[in-house]
Amino acid sequence: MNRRPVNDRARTRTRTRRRWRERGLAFTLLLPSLLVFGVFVFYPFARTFWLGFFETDPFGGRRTFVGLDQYTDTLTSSSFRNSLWVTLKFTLLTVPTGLALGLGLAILAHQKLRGMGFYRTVFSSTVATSVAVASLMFISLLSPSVGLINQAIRWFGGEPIFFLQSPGWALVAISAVTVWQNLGIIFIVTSAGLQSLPDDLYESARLDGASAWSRFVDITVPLLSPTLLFGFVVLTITSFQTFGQVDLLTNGGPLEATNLIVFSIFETAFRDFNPGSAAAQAVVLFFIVLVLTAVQFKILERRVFYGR
Amino acid sequence: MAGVSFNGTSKHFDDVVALDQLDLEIPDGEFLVLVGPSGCGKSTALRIIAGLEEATEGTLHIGGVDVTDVEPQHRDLAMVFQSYALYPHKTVRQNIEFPLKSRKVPPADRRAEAETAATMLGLGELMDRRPGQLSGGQRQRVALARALVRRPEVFLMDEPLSNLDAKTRVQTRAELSELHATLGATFIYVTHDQVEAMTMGTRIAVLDQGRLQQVGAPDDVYDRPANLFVAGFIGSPPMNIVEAAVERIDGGIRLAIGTGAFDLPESWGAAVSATGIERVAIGIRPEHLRIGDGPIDGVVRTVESLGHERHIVCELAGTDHRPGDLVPGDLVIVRQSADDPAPRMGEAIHLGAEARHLHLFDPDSGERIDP
Amino acid sequence: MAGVSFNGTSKHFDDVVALDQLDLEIPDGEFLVLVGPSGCGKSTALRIIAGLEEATEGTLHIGGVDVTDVEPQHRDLAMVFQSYALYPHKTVRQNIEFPLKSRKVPPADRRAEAETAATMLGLGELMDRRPGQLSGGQRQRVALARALVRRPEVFLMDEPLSNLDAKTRVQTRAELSELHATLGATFIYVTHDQVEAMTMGTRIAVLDQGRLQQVGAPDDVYDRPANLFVAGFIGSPPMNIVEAAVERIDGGIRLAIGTGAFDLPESWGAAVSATGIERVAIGIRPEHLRIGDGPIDGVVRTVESLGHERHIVCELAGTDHRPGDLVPGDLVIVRQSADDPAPRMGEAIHLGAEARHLHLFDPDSGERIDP
Amino acid sequence: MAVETIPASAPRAVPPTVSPERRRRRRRVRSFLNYVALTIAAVVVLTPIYVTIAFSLQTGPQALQFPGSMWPGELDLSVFRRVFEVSGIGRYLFNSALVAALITVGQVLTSITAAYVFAELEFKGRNLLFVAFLATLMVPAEVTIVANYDTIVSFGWLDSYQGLVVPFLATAFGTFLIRQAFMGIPRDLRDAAKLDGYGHMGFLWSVAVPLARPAIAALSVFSFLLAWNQYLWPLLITNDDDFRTVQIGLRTLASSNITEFNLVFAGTVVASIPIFVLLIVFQKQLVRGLTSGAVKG
Amino acid sequence: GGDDDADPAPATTEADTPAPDPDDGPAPTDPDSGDAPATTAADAPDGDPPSELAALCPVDALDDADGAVTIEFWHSMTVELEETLRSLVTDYNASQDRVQVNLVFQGSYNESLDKYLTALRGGTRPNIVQLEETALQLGVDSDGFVPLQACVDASGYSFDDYIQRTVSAYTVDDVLWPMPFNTSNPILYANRAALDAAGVGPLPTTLAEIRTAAEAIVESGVAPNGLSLTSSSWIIEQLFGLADVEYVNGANGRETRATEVLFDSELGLEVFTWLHDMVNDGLATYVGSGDDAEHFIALALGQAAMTIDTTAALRSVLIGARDFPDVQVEVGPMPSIGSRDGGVLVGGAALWLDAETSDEQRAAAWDFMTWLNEPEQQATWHAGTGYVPIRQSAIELPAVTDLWAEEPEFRTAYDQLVAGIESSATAGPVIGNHAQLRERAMVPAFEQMYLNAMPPETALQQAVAEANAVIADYNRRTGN
Ligand SMILES: Nc1ncnc2c1ncn2[C@@H]1O[C@H](COP(=O)(O)OP(=O)(O)OP(=O)(O)O)[C@@H](O)[C@H]1O
Ligand SMILES: Nc1ncnc2c1ncn2[C@@H]1O[C@H](COP(=O)(O)OP(=O)(O)OP(=O)(O)O)[C@@H](O)[C@H]1O
Ligand SMILES: [Mg+2]
Ligand SMILES: [Mg+2]
Repeated sequence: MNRRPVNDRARTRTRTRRRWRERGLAFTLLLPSLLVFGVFVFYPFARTFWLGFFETDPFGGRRTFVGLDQYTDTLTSSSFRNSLWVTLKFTLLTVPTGLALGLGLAILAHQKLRGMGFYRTVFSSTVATSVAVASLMFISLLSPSVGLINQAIRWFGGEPIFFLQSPGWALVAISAVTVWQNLGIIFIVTSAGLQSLPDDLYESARLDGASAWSRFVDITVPLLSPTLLFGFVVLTITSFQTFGQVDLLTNGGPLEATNLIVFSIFETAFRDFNPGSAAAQAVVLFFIVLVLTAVQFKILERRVFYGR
Repeated sequence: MAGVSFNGTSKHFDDVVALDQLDLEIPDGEFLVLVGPSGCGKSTALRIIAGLEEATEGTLHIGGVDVTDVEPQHRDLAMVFQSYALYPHKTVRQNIEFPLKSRKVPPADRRAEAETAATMLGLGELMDRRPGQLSGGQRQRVALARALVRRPEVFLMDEPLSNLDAKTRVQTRAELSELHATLGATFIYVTHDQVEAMTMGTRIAVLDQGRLQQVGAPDDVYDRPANLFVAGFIGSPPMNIVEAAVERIDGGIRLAIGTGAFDLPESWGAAVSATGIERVAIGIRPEHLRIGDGPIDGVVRTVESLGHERHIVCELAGTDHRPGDLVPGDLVIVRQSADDPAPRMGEAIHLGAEARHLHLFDPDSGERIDP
Repeated sequence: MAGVSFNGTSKHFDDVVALDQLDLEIPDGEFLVLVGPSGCGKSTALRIIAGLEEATEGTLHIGGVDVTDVEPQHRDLAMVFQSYALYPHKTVRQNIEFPLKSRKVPPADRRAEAETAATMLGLGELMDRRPGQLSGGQRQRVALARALVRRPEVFLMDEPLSNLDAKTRVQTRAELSELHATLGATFIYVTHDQVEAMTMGTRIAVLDQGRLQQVGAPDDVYDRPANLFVAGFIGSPPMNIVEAAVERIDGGIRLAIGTGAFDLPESWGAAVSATGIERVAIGIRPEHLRIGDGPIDGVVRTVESLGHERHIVCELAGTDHRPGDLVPGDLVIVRQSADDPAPRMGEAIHLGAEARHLHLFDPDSGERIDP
Repeated sequence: MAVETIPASAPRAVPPTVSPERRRRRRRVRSFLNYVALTIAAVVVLTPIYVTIAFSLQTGPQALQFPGSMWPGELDLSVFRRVFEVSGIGRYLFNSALVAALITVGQVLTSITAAYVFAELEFKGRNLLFVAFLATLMVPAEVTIVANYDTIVSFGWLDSYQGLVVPFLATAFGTFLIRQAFMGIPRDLRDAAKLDGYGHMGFLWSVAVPLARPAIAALSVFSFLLAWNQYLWPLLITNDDDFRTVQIGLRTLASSNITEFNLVFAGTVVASIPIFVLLIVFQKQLVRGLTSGAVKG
Repeated sequence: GGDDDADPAPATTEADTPAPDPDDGPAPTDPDSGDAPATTAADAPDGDPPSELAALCPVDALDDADGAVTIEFWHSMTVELEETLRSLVTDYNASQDRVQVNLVFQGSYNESLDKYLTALRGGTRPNIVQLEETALQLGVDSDGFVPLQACVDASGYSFDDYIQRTVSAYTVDDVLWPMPFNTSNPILYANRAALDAAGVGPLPTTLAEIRTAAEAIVESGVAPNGLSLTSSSWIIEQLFGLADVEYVNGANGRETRATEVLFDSELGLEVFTWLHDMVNDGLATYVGSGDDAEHFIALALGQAAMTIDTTAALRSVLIGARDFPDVQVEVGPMPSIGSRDGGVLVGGAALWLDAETSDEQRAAAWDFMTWLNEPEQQATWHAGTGYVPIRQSAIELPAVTDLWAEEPEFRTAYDQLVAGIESSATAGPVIGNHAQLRERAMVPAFEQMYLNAMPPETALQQAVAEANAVIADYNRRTGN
């Protein structure tokens, strides 16, 4: 049919041409993504570094080169260190809790019982809530006046608890909103992970006499560890990016108790109009996330089992 | 002490009847092979013994005790899964020790037991590898070792060799037989492999669509299949089955096949007459068909030489065309020794068989008719 | 017109030499079977013909034309994959029409072509199903139909039957042979199944580690394996290989095995002497070993009855223990007809074979020694 | 092997047979306990949603009269109508839907093409590019937000759909997800398509994409959810009511109606209904897309 | 008309007497735009005569416009305030066909300001933006606005009928920057029913009296707290105004740029101590920022009996209270520390005219603003919200007289505004980043006292230090 004889000597040429054609295709297909990433990730990332070297007036007009001053100021300022510390606490409050609760729900729903579809839908329902929605929903529980919890407390004759106005509670409250909002997606992801675990291992373990707890510890956790690691890393990264809850519920207060790092960056850039300082904070944040993720991988990777 | 018996045991999955009123007694120490086509309920039967599936009806006894409601962890048996079900994140040693761990055996003893079992199966150097780093045959042995270390009285194996290549398979087959001889435990072994079925068990149980078709020593099942299903299922190439009209002649009956016919001695006459049927299904194993003189006419379609033997596929003269087939007419396969002279393709031949090698079946019920 | 020839073709994957200087001429219209153990390069060879893999060295000609650098879509051939590679989201009809679509055949013609191919393979009623709803055998036919509809001059098939159950396999084997006869195209067929290798091809090519070991008619390869590898690979159960010391006696040579020995006629003497070796590997096919009188002593370990025949595994007296095995000593397998009297397990026996059935090999190079 | 070291294990050591009734009762108790646990968990998860809905249906002091406030007042749905009148939430919903849909379509397309490159095409520098893609996951959007704001300003894209959509048209996560799906397609299919006469594009659209449907569906749902839920970016780049998305609309609603809780809660309910519907419809695809190996590295 | 492109940078206009500012750093390096002026308005030489200003606001441009001129108006009014404003705007749009005003809600004053400043960096800007009184210096420094003095000069507009203090509060160096509009000051809100039950007679007028009343309330068990308290530092600034004491230096920032706060004093400590003790003695409950109206809800729910907040909330509070039969709203003047030598500050917000507007839009905006401040509109505005009517003649209108007769609560704020003297202290502090000073320095100090019982001395020192740092940072960054 379409047989095309090829001269022996033309072989290398043919191959080179083919390779170039592939490369051209690859480039064309990647172009849209590369453009978007280039313009909205790589370029601004570099520019953020650069901005960190300048101090500006609140109106974006005047710029002064200050070298590393803003970086050192950022690193040494007590407010920034507080943000870091708050963010760290927030991460500790949300990530393990979220994972444990999500996994718990997934295990609870991983049974062959009638009506399980309903429970699965319920447990995954919080993915349908956005940060704004979740935050406002929690107002219905936490507000000192309308909040159902405080209504109940008052009804029983107690003093209302100012969840969002007291430094002791505010971060916990923000964390509760976050855990609740994340629950759905963690549930979905861990459920998917559970479903992909082979049944025969559990059956074999039962024959081997393993208790339910031993089956969980010896089989579920190790086999689910890639999913859990994935969840751990992703949740950690997102916890370092939390903004909406704070913006809507506490505005970083009281006493900076909920001044998460991203909120601090945002405030610095768009409320104090100090983009240089914000950029410096952002760069520091980036390196922290980078190091943290690397460390998590290093530490956890050893405990993760990646299949055959 | 640890015989297993099914008593009217059934298992339904919604509409599907996976096991249908199974009655089967497996004495202590027997090596029973369960065979049958895919989906016939072999795995289900095994899983009911293990307690992984609950019977819908009937009971199950192990060692004379009704264990229908006993949890799997409390039945004293070990199972080797088709997939081996090795814990992929544990080393070979941890895999083998796992059943002992849940029984709270002290670590030192556990280790010793695992070593012994591993040595016995030649796993000595592999103890610290993960299953992912083992070949199929090695995995199979780890699964065996894990079962062994428990010293259960009943071993269940669900197609444990199906993932192995031909050579490892031959070897492992032999090892399993040795093991059975050594341990004296009851083995219940599921397979759909002909050779395994014939060579490994003290008895074979043949299942089809959840029903027990026949149970007996391998040779008995091969030589006297209880019905058409067993006849067609056991043996490779399978038994040739040809339908024939029954004509009564004096001193016996005559079975007409295509343009030819077999005359059968008197003894059969009574048996066939008793059933009162007009047509009969004749079964003849390929090795019992002779080319040369004989009452049946045919044409050689293909000659397949396997080196030590030859399979000759013949089309019978005067039989029906089956739509969809590339080849018209009823086909029969003749097994020939490589030493015999080979016919040519397209050659017209005559086929015969000794009467004692014929199997007769009722074509409707499928039941065997014995003289 | 569409013969295929490899000319010093090699394929390297980094360090792995998948194909090593292959020279092989496949004439137009031949049914060549490629066999060899897993990883020997069978698929690689096929994929090089298809153009899916680029040869590292050497060239490939199809129909006398060098196609080494022609893209797969421009070579006129069709391939049936081991996995069938049916598009799971397309119906049977769409699968069959798919290759025509890319060739811009008008829809009406496409449909007609697909119908023809489907009818030929008995797929008429299945045209609107998806592959997931088909049995293995039916899928195989769809894959064939998809290949057929292109009417190529070369068909490549990579273990197409390996996923089928025993019965469907026997049937499809016959259909493929018919197809080859009908179309007259060149078929190149990869398998690692003994029976397929022996029965389907006009010639067999045996590969090992990327090297061609032997090519020839199936019976030739079976009867005169060119080296130890081919001897051990072709035949099931495999040829028994036993090492023996060479002693020169007058009028021939004597080969000592364990406590016994074979005396060989003069004709062998010269051949063995010419190689100057002290030890020789003797190959004897299981069907050529006789139990009864003979020079070799052994003990029966297991007797496996397959119904029509029996395999008797014997341990040779005076041979070595191999660590890791459950059973000590050199083992040989004897193939017996079911009609012969069966020995008991543990019985001491004598084994013998006719000299014309012995194969001798140089144990170091593995090469055959012919008288 | 020392048999003696193995503790009692034979079936005879097992609790003697339980009667079928006892066993059935035990099983019923166990599944009852399971349902109790499931139901408690469900109640806890649903509480914020429930209370929000209940409050949206109550007015003024009614919402403060515990325990009556736990139950919705009269089923007076007029508050939902008011939400639409007061806050232009209809427009916000439309904007969110449009923006999320555009982002979803864009992300799916760019992910498919990029994933194909990383799964099927070989060229020098591919791994480097892939690492660069993955690196974008490591850069929190907030880090670049100042610079991105300036970029959007210089493009004149404030208060525009482009500004809301374009920066999110590529996603490393999606590329990764779809790449996994593509890599799961048997090589044989790729080869078969080649022999059947198809080049890369033919294979991509007529074989790879249909086969990667579960992953694509999962990505679509994810993209849509994330886009719908975006907060910081739209907050920053929209000042004009015509381009506000529903999340920002909610924020505005909440801050401009500080005392009308029922209105705010009704807005919250309205804003989440579309996504709830989407979730219920696509839940299976989401899980299926994820089980097809996307999550496990 | 003609030129659609109005001069965006009224660099000629300027606000401050040139503060002798020695630390004007080295020549700034500008990475991106070399053309930005190295000096800001505040540094420019003084003294452009008003006549030149008038050119910036061609008030007759509307006559040449073809069709209606549309202007966008960013506001921060919520609930009843927004409703009233909306209906006013609707009336205005209906009353004539030359100008069409579009109202856009942009969140709180701070958010609105943030958005506006963000938009200065590029982006769509409104024509009119409603900014809190604290934004005065920032508005001047930003180069973003046309001083309304220009329109006044161009049209010869007279402020005679205005309450003078509302105008002078927004005037810096004789230049009026934004148009005064919604003017407020804080008043004391109380639940008369609770006070009666606790045996408290007339409303307290000093901090000390509040404390006494609170003690009576708590002791009698009428409510768990006497006062509900927010973190608003506006109220603290008002206390200084009432006492006629300046809050920052430079004559409250009105003569020279402020460089430090002045509340590091006996008076400051007295205020801090009072606040600290009220909360820590269990007499007041701290409810947070107050943005969520929790301080009022605390009154409604009987958690407290008094609170202090803007008169602008009056209408909403009266409406909301109808739902609570146990609550009888009574209001009184803003309590003082002791003396009432000064007066309450002019609070609320004013309307700024964006500089990136066309001539027609400037004229339209001016037309709208003057309409909005006409006595009739001010009366409506007052009655609908509680804001003080800033036109003297407005209080003669029946709309106001009837209202005052029926709901005398509404005159409280007016009375205390007009009672105040005119001084730099009562004109209110002018601080560059006033909002930030409140957020960064004051709120944390209050919260430290309320939530962590920090001693008032320490809290005060912390507030002072932080406030001075905030001011210094602003001055450095703006080159002052
Ligand atoms: N969990 C289940 N739910 C529904 N049907 C089932 C289930 N398990 C098995 N079946 C059905 O029960 C029948 C018997 O299944 P079983 O697994 O016992 O077959 P098998 O003989 O082991 O087959 P194979 O050789 O393919 O493993 C089949 O029809 C199967 O589809
Ligand atoms: N893409 C590849 N990259 C690296 N090595 C490869 C690749 N494909 C094949 N090989 C190696 O080349 C050798 C030959 O492989 P090939 O697939 O041809 O074997 P085969 O004979 O078809 O085996 P099987 O019977 O298992 O299919 C093997 O060692 C294999 O591991
Ligand atoms: Mg099975
Ligand atoms: Mg292969």
